[in-house]
Amino acid sequence: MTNEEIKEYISTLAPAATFDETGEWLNILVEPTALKPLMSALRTGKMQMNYLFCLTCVDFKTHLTMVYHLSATTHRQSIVIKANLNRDAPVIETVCDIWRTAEFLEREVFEMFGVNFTNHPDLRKLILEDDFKGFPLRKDFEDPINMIKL
Amino acid sequence: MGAISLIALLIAAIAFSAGGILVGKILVKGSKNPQKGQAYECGIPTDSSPWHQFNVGYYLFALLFLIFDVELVFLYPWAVVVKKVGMVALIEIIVFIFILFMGFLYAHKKGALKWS
Amino acid sequence: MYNQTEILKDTSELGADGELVINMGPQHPATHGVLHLVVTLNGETIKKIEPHLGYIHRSIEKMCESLTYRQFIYVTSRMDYLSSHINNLGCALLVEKGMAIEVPDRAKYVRVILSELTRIASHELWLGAMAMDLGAFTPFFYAFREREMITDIMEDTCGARLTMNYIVPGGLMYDIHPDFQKKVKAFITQFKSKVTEYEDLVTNNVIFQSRTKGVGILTAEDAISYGCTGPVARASGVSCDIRKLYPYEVYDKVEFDEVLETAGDSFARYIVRVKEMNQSIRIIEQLIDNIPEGDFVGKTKNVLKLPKGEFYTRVETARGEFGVFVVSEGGTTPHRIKFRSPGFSNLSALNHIAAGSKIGDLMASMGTLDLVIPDIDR
Amino acid sequence: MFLKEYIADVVNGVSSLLKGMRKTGYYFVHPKEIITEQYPDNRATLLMSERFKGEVVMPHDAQNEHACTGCTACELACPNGTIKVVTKFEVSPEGKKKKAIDALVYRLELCTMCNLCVVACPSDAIKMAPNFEHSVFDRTKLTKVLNQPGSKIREGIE
Amino acid sequence: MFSLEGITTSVQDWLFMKFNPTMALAMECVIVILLAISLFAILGLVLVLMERKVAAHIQIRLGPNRVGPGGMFQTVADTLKLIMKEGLVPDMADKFLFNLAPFVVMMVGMLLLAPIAFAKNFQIWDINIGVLYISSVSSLSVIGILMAGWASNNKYSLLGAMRSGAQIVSYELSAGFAVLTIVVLTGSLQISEIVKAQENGWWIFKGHIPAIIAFVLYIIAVTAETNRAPFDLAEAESELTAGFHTEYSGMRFALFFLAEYINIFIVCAIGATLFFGGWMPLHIGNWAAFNHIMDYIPSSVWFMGKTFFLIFLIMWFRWTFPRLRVDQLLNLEWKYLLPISLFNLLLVAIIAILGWHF
Repeated sequence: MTNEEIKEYISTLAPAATFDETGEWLNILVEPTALKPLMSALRTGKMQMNYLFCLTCVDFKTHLTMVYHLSATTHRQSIVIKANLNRDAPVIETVCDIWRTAEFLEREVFEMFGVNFTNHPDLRKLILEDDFKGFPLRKDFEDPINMIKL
Repeated sequence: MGAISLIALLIAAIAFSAGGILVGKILVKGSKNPQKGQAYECGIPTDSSPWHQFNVGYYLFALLFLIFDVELVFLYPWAVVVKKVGMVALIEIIVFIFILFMGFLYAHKKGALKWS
Repeated sequence: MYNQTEILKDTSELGADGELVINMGPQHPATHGVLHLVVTLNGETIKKIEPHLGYIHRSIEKMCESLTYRQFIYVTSRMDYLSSHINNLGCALLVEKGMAIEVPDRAKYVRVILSELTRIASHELWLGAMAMDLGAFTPFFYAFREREMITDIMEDTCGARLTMNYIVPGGLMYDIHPDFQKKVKAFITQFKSKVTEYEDLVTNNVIFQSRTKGVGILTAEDAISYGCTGPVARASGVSCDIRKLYPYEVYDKVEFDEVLETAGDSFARYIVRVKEMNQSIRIIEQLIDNIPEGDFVGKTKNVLKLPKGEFYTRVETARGEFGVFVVSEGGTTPHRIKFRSPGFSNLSALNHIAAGSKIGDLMASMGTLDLVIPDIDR
Repeated sequence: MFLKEYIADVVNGVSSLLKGMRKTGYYFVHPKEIITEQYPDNRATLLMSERFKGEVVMPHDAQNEHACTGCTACELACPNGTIKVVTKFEVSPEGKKKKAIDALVYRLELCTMCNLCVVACPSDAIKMAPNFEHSVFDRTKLTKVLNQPGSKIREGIE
Repeated sequence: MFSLEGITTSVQDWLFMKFNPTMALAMECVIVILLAISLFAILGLVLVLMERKVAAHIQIRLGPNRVGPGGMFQTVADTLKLIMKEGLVPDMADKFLFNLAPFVVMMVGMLLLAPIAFAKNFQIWDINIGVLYISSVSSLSVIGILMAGWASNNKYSLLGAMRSGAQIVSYELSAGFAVLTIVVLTGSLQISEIVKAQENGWWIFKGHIPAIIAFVLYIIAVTAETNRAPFDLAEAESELTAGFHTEYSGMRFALFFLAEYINIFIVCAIGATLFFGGWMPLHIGNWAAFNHIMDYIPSSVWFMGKTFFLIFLIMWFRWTFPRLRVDQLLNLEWKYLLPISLFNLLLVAIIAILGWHF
């Protein structure tokens, strides 16, 4: 499928999506509420995006952006789905019922960025201690004891 | 020496073990530390005691063993005399082992030998 | 005498069927590092495995945000320390891609040869450690003898045995050692003559086979869903070799097979790795005599600045697909960097493949997933 | 047939085990294959690769002169803040003020041996040395001053 | 030429000549105690060193080579270290059983020494049901292990002890059947009789097929019974850290460690006695000259040589094979070894009755 076809296809699924083709792959920015249905459709629909190879979050100081790198083992086309989240109360629906690898990746994002994944079966801290305060990978995180400023 | 040697050997065992532990006790001045008393579980404090009912898998083998071990003890006197008694002993033991083997096959069929 | 002992506790307070929760790790001989698994057992049967991570989490991603594009490469050596060279390569490729830096052919060839040597070294270590997990101590030493030759080659050329730090954006830090080709060839002969030992001691051993065959089965569908890559996924029949799918450096010029097995059990994962070592040897043999003369490093600017945007590269490490995702704001340091580590995804499949099997099977499943803890914790 | 398979199972199993035993037995009776290096004893003959990145050193020549100008390129190149260059102003006999190093502080415990400082150095004043026996009882001893006391910058290096 | 032959009788005669019978018996007991203790100590040191050297050479290493010439005193140093270590007892342990367990294990090892013929006429107690005695006493060792595992109040220990319980009792059966094979051929349970029956040929040669099968079964079974790799599930390092002795430290651990090696020695000594003729020299048919030369080698050397050969075999197994899984281990016993043992017993009975053995 060409990028145009993908754009068209996704526009039918998520009309509010915006596209960005400057990078290596097609970037699709969607509303957080529209993410889950779009993801389900991408997995089960004609795109057959069965391989989520990277799931992460980026802190842009004004907002958080969830980044999902999707690919398919059949036609090997990759797309990037993004969703901007409110920095103060980031909430997004989980995708770990679609790709099971997301379970751990979302737990990591949860503790590092404080993004709440609704309907996640087991949203606990995976890496940090349970009583850890703060979200280390956010830009405003300060730890005067363990962080050495060069 | 007769059976008294067993007592001597028992004394030897106790003396050896107790001697070793006592020498250690005398030589070593241990330090107190609450962590030393903890059970080892890869550095994580244990949360529950292992003393509770345990999976039956292990016990089945113990039960089976009991049956077979008793039969084995019966075989010892037979084994001593088998050469003298001759064919009769052989036939007897074939019958005996056949019955035993049937029991074994039954246990096998019942799945008692399969680890659950 | 027994008043301190409650001989049998009421089982009701311990969960159904006398379940036993046991901590494996962080100080456990089989977890090779500080992986902490909370295992729920029923007798000998595993009901659930829950990994607890973070014992050596250093937040490399955060560290990299304050390092320049020249510096951040070397931090990644310490993630998957067994494929440190390939990690470095992945980062360097990203910088080269982002800034369109031309890399001389000589550097490309050497990078690939060293990558494959690293892969063999990693698999050798894994083979020994995995056999040791299953109770066979001796193959460990045989595997290490061959691995030692590779580390010697690395020491000669890169100056380090484990964390190579040999790659700079644009090429190599310095030229290869004059003895490099000779030593690599000596290693290939040695490896080929000794590889039958693993067959005698491990592969064909009836105990080893019965310990691994049919144990920890991961279907192709699950492997994709769990994001497994590398030998773990290839043992399930998922074609996922980055070297074949998205060739980087000179992988499109060499002939090699992507090793695929279909069984998806521990034995298949074992076989895939052993065959992969042979394929790596094949790649090295094709390249070692053809290293072109020329510069070992391309021209780069003094200060590297990635243009604003998002970049993603992936390389095939010994454990699978290693991805580097960089969000650049145009400065000298990345705004956000994310390492997609193969071990993290492979670990997430552990509960799935080991639940319902015995404790002994856990060693086989965990061993063949080839977990390197710094790679998971990052 | 069941019995045939059963016997074949036993035979195959035993023969695979014997093969393994033959291999280990071979090594048991061939002590020449032993690869142990008697490390502290063979220190004299131990061959370290000259490229081995063990620690950063600053070579001094016979006149106790080094090539470091104190440009802090290494300090900037270092990812971990391992190197700290302390500069001073030296007054040459002609009365000209010249920047020179007072101390090049190197903290081995922070070093990742990435070689970036050596690459960055414009005057080849520092290099990696193949020393690997770094253990000390006190970690403050790992903080080293690389320039020798009383050393000077070599003539003609800017 | 030094031999232990006849020493026992001469010592006994001398004692009874000098002292009254009670006194003499007491003196004898003291001698036995001292001998047994020193044998234990020496065996422990030698076997541990041997294990480490065998392992090292198989693994293309040198092994211990720093303490003493060729590392000979390494195990002495290790023992000293273990003595100097504090013996910790977990707070939650059943302290009585925890302390008792190493004693039980040691007692079993010690009691098994009684019927072993170390050389011609050198036997502590030539009990007339020697083989049965060995079978019964050796099965007690599982109690010590279960005790240790249970009392530690540690999950690994308990799992290890449970495994070991299931394992040892299972393999006792095929060990017993293997021993029975020789009893059938000999017609006696007495160790001295069994040895004497092999005067002109060891059972492994004389009893041909069934004896060889029995020997293989015996070696496998005793490897399992002594918790050695590939059957070391009770202390499977990669699974249960150290199994039943996880919580033991210092001298108590040393006793378990020692008991393991003593047990190996004893089962190998019994194996050597049953299948390789104990202290009997190698005699081949009617080669009189050859037999005569063989007779010059002292009987104690013959005995020790055979025993250490078997010990080496067991060590060789350990450093070659991976560990079995617990269900496979029990499968091996109940699906392979036991049926084969039963069949072999019938075979040997036929051979013994028809006199087909040599």
